[in-house]
Amino acid sequence: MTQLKTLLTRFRNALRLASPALLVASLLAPGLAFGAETPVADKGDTAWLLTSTMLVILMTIPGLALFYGGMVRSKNVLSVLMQVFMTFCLIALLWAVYGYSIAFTSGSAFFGGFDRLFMSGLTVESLAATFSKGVYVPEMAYFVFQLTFACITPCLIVGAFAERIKFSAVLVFMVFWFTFSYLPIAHMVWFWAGPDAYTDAEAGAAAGATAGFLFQKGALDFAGGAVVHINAGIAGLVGACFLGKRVGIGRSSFQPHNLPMVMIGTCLLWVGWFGFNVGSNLEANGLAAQVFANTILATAAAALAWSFAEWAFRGTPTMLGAASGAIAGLVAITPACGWVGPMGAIVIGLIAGLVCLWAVTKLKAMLGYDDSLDVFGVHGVGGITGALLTAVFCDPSLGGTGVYDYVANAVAPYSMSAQFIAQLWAVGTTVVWSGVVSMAGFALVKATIGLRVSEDQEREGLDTVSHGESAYT
Amino acid sequence: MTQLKTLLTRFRNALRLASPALLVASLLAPGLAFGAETPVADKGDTAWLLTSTMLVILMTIPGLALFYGGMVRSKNVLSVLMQVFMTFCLIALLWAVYGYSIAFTSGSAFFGGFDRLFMSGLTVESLAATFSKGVYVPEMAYFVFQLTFACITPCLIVGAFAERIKFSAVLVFMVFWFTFSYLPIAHMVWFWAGPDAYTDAEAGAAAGATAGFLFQKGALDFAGGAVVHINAGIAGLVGACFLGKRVGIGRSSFQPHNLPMVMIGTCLLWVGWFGFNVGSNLEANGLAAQVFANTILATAAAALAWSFAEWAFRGTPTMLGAASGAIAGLVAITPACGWVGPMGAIVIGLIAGLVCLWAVTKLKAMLGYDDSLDVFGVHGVGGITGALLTAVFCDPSLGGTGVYDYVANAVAPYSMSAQFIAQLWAVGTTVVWSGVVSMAGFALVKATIGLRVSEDQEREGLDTVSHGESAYT
Amino acid sequence: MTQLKTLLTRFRNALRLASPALLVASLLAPGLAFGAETPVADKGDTAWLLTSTMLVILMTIPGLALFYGGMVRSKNVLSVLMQVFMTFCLIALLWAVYGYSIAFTSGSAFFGGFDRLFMSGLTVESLAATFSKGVYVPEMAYFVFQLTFACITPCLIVGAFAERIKFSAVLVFMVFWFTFSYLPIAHMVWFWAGPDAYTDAEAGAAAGATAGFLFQKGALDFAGGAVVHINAGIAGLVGACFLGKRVGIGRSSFQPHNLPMVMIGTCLLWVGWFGFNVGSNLEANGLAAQVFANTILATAAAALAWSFAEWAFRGTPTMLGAASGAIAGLVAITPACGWVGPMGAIVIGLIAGLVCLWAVTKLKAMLGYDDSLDVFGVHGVGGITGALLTAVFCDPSLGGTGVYDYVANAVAPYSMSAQFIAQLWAVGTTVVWSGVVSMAGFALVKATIGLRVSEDQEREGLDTVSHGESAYT
Amino acid sequence: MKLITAIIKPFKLDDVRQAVTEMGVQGITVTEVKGYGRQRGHTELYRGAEYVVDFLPKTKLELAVTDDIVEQVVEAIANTARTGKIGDGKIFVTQLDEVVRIRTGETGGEAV
Amino acid sequence: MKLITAIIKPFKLDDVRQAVTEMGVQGITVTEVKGYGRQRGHTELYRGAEYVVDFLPKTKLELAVTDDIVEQVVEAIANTARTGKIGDGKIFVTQLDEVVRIRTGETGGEAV
Amino acid sequence: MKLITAIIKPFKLDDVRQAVTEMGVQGITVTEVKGYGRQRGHTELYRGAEYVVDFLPKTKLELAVTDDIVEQVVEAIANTARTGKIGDGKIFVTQLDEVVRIRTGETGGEAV
Ligand SMILES: Nc1ncnc2c1ncn2[C@@H]1O[C@H](COP(=O)(O)OP(=O)(O)O)[C@@H](O)[C@H]1O
Ligand SMILES: Nc1ncnc2c1ncn2[C@@H]1O[C@H](COP(=O)(O)OP(=O)(O)O)[C@@H](O)[C@H]1O
Ligand SMILES: Nc1ncnc2c1ncn2[C@@H]1O[C@H](COP(=O)(O)OP(=O)(O)O)[C@@H](O)[C@H]1O
Repeated sequence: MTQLKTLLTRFRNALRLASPALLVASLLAPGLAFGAETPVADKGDTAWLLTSTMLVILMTIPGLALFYGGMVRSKNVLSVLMQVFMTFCLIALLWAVYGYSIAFTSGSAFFGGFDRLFMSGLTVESLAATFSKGVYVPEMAYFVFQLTFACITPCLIVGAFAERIKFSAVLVFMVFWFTFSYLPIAHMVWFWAGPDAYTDAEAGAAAGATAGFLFQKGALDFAGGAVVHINAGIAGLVGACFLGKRVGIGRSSFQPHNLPMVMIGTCLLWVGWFGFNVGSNLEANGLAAQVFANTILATAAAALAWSFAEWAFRGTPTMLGAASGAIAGLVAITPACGWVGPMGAIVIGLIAGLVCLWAVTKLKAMLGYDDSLDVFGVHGVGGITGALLTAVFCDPSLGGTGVYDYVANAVAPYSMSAQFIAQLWAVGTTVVWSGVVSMAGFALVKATIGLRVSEDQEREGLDTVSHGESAYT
Repeated sequence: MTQLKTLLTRFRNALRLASPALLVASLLAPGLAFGAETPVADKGDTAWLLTSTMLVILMTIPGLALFYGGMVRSKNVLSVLMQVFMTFCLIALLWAVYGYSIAFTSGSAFFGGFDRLFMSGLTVESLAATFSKGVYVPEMAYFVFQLTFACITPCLIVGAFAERIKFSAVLVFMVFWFTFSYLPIAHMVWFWAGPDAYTDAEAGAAAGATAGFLFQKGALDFAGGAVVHINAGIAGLVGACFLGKRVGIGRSSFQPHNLPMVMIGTCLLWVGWFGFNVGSNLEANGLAAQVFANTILATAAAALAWSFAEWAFRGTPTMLGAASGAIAGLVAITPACGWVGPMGAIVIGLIAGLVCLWAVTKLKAMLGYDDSLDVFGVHGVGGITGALLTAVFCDPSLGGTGVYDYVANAVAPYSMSAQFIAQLWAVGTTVVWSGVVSMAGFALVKATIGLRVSEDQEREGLDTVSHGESAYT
Repeated sequence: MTQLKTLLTRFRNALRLASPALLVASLLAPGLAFGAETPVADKGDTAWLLTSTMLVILMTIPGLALFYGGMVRSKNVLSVLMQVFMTFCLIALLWAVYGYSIAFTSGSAFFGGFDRLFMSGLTVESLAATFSKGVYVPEMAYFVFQLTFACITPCLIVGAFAERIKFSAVLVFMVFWFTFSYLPIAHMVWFWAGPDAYTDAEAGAAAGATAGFLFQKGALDFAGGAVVHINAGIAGLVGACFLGKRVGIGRSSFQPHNLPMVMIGTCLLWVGWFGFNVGSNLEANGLAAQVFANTILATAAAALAWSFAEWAFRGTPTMLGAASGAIAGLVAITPACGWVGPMGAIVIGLIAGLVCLWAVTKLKAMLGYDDSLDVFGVHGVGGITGALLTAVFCDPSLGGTGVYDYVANAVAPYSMSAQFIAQLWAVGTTVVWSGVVSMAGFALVKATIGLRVSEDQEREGLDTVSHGESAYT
Repeated sequence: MKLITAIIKPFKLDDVRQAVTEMGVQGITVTEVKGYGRQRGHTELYRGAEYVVDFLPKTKLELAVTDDIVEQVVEAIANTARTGKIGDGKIFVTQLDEVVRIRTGETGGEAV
Repeated sequence: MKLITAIIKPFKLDDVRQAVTEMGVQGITVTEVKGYGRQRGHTELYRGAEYVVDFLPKTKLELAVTDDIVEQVVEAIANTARTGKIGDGKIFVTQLDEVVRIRTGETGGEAV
Repeated sequence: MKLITAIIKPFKLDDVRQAVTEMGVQGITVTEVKGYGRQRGHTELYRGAEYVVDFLPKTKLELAVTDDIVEQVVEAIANTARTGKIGDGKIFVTQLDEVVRIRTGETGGEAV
């Protein structure tokens, strides 16, 4: 136990633990006394970061929107598209107004500060740190890249309460949840002072103390297993419970109205996920390429695992199963993608495919909630699976990268058990935090404007009722 | 007035006023006497420029095609897809044959020359100037990037006369309009000698005199508000008037046949627009990232503005409204995206969303034209809105970048009124020029091969009549 | 004839002949004695290579899947989507396990070795050679880029036996064909020691002797005309013959069930092809931009050629024709794109559009096979056309680049006839090799698990029968 | 035997199906149709264009029943499908000369 | 009361609707169908394959009318839908035993 | 004249069309429908949710024929559409009061 504490302290102090972080150019100045040159962003890195940002948008609109939209009945497809589209737009503005500041400026271990409210001080010259000493990207690029993460996460939740929620309820809940769950979790997991702060043990300790809570715990979350997927998955579960089951469930058919649309959505999610995962590396280098490879291989493995299991147990491998498996693999590799080797990625994919299949068939049936499009079963369960397996396959002896010690400027000795505990901290904190915030949010909306449309409206379909349109004529 | 003239003269001479421009490697040689090294294209810039080119293609085919295709009735969807697809192909070839040469080589202030006919002299070694001194990109990359702008602009017009025009009429008109409206306007707005020509006041004056007419007027058009959107919007308006109303308008239903298709198209337009706007920066740097941020924020703001206004006035926010709002925002931020700050971008988006909503509901009803898919209401009106607001939010005191003086190598003092007048020049010139060319073009086609299919054919649908196919079986 | 032999020997020894190749970092060490610095990958190149990889995935899933899926009847659309999706996933894993090693490590002239089995030795630091001396990219990036080529090629074959094959038969055949046809052909055409090995004539001769069989023959295949398209086209032809005609052919309607879906697929194929062709250049430079231009121009020319020919002979230009023409152009420019000038590309496109139209109408009718989606007519015939025309338009006197002599460090004198013969070698070898392997593969599957579903199942549709789902409800 | 054809609001399908099943109706055929009755098309303002939406989506049910239960079934459908608002729909009853059950070849009342 | 079923070319729908509305027809039900009559399927050459297109898209109208206007309505439909080319369509008239208007419960002629 | 309405499994359409054409039937109208008969909906497990699939896709054929061939045609349809499994479908025969051929204006037996 003492040993563990020591380990965690070490993690807390010095290691290359989490995804991106920000270093404001002005803060940078003193650090530059140590180096001789003013850092300048590499245009190749910037090009890749902008490309990645574009990809995460593609992944959300239209990717996620189509993935979800194809799975609902045709009378509700527009409502899902609108919920995703409008949530994206709304959160984008909030990100510029206060989101970025709260997530990525220094404050407490749980919330950031207000230095960047309305993007003040964020200029075309500001730089943000990467994971390599002396390597910076334009802070504005980091801002837009992270904006897309902030936007897609609430959109993921939409799947849980699809086909029965009021449109206004969606918007109000999203603002609440984004502010009180997404922003703090992002800060806890990803905020740190950047590698150049770790000049020696003391400076490293000082820098470490300014990082987010879970970063200090040593949790590894390369591209958002906890911040994005567990976070959204739990909110989905809470939402499904608060909303209650859809009318007719178990009696009528709820088959996806357009499976090719689901397939397009899946593919765009996969393609866009290269921006999500590989962009999180912030640099266009060999490790970026490995993250890319991992994102292909884990996904392919998970899709195959789900399909073959379905073939074995159900008789036929379905397109929806293959698509679901792919998403499960993508979710599970997200926290791990920069820490594990390609063979580790394949194993993570295989496991995630089977675990999520179990979650959406057995677990869901056992618990009896109606999570319309399996947000919890895929993002929640897949995210937890990935977060925990990260600790396993990060191990250099299993082909992982290990964890880098920025004080020693070398890979640190690896303890799987210590890392596993750090991962449990991340999972547990996210589950509890998002759970509590989500309950508060749904309760609030229910008590004020109401959550659900009337039964007749639900039968008629949300497209007509909430948006006055029909998808197809 | 004298002061104004002085200001405009200064603009004319030296400033970083407009979007990209070309410097042929051979012309470059003398300039190189000043510097010591042969310039070499940065691979990061090239990577981003190629990515951007790909994105503008994605934005056109399938993006724009789907956006338009989903809005027509199912019997006409293929005709719209074909008109966009074939126009794209046709203009691509013409761009290589004479378009690029006329737009981007030096000639008069209104038309370029014939140096690059059939791409002669354009090799893998030729370089084109950017907006930074000493920074070049491969001219071939600039060629393909600009090709995509030349291709998408005529395609935009297709929406105005959809559902009733002859296929052959589309093709003939496009060739005419591309040659006599797109190419000269592009030359007038974007052609200049590049920043390295502005070595001192005298050289700057000499270089300025070789630039295009509107460039000399000091008009700012970062990514094509005038060249692309106003230009196409006016052609659309003229086309709608020449063609006349669709049979059954006001009596039968003209609801979009497939709104998810419209939504996919909108999203691909948005995603592709990052290539359009950010690529226009020609470099992958901090300003590129700011253009990216502006393109997200203005669009999100416009989509929200349109939707909420619709919610207030119509009772429900529609998917088509959100999509239309997004496009309105994209159009309006296009001329402004490299000159304004993110908060300015949000305001531009909010205004554009409301103004375009007004244009497609009130203005269109007042004027009584049948612009099938609101090319004028969105691209024309949105483009004018954006062009004028550029003058407002370019102001450094409102968060804009101001205008760079390449002779002084510093941002010049900013006069909003002078800039506003420069923008009016751009708007006015484009409106008149495109209007006249479009009238000539439609009149010519009408007099020769005819513009419109017969009434019976129109009822049967253009897919069967013009293409011998049905979209869905 | 002697002269020819000499020429071929020269080709064999020293020239920049084919697409990418690999140089393991460890092998690199000795070479580095010559240079002073350790080579480092340019981040702009890496950014473009990762972008290209993403694009080739987009091109396959959903691009190719939609292109094919839209062309079948609605009862079979999911089966096609699944066949493409699962083949992609399966081959991705096999590529990591043994594919990459067999294709891109040194072994015989026909097969590579086992050094990279399970990606052993492939780290984030390993580098791969490009076509420029001293320029390297991360080997991991090269691995994922080539993975996408390995994945899309078998997927192309799916179109030939669509609407009647058993799902299990697809998977088994794909594994067989990938192993015994794709991998060796890729090795034969693309494997070489990299340009840095060609330090002098002797070293060049030694290096040349380690290259693949067709590389040694001097065949030019920039992005996979032989490796991908002829290879898959022949497999498709053999498959169509083995499977036999679909039930009802000639009696019932086999019209595409969703032409907008075909159009989306076509556009995504085109967009993704920029990754395919331009990425094959491995560097983000002026030549990359020229490859980009060629890929636009040839495709546009081919789409126009097909459409206008159809307009002339059939009465109306169809969307399916324009789409088919575009694909034909893309296929034909693939082997040529890095060797020909833009005007050559246009001519190649025009020819390919007409030749493929002839192939899918006249040739197919003459031979009487039922290649459901014209894999042979477009990929086989288009690939052969492109491979042969490469020899013509590579000629510097026709605007081509000629062939680079890495020993002399200059473009070598060009012999069109010699190059034509080298191209014939590539075409002939691929046709025979793929033909034989495909026959063996289909015969094997037929004899074991069977190739075709029952007639009743075929009538009912593969979606229900093989996957237990309906595409639309 | 009679053929009952009911044109109802689409979202009432589930309820009606359940109601008639309880009366012993053995089969239903459902078609998606569009129509208008006294519920006329309304004018809709949509992105600037005013559109007359003449035809609204409806669901057509066809039920072949034996003579004895015709009246009850018609009543059950009418009661279940009624919302009291315009556009509730219509029920038509026509004479069936013959019914054949394909699988068994049975005809008449047996086959319904 | 009679049920008039007309199978027409889709693009004639608007005209026919207008014509019958003028005669006092209160409601129409429209179904998208495919069919062939003496206008047989034609052979089409499409991307290399020759396809027999048997069934062409048609629109089916169903109108319940009172006996007194049946003939006029049938004539109006026939006249409006006629183009003189093959494939113009057919009109069928059948007896309606009963009509119920769901909203009000009215039956018979009132309900049509 | 009679109107034969047959509800069959979709993949039997080609065979049935061929069979009735051979008997001299001059026209067919086809509608995509959903339905159930004694072949009831089955429960399906799909990505975790158990769904009741009530209505299965069927194809509805309508054929107007002269009285003399009604029986043969009904028999031909039944024989061709039969697979012996549940869900094979039903055939309904109703009286046709009048038939009009729109192009020519012919009526009655001529018009069928
Ligand atoms: N006379 C009619 N003939 C055929 N269909 C009818 C007729 N009247 C109504 N319908 C069908 O019933 C649907 C609902 O009719 P509804 O508007 O409720 O009729 P009403 O108000 O006349 O009772 C219509 O959309 C139409 O499909
Ligand atoms: N005997 C029939 N039974 C059912 N439907 C028919 C019949 N004859 C024609 N139809 C329907 O009418 C449509 C148009 O028929 P058409 O080709 O004009 O018939 P004809 O040439 O025999 O008058 C057909 O597509 C079909 O849907
Ligand atoms: N009584 C009925 N009324 C209307 N349609 C029916 C009836 N019975 C069957 N059908 C239609 O016929 C189709 C096939 O019926 P099937 O399951 O074969 O009936 P059964 O088993 O009762 O013979 C059903 O899907 C339905 O569309």
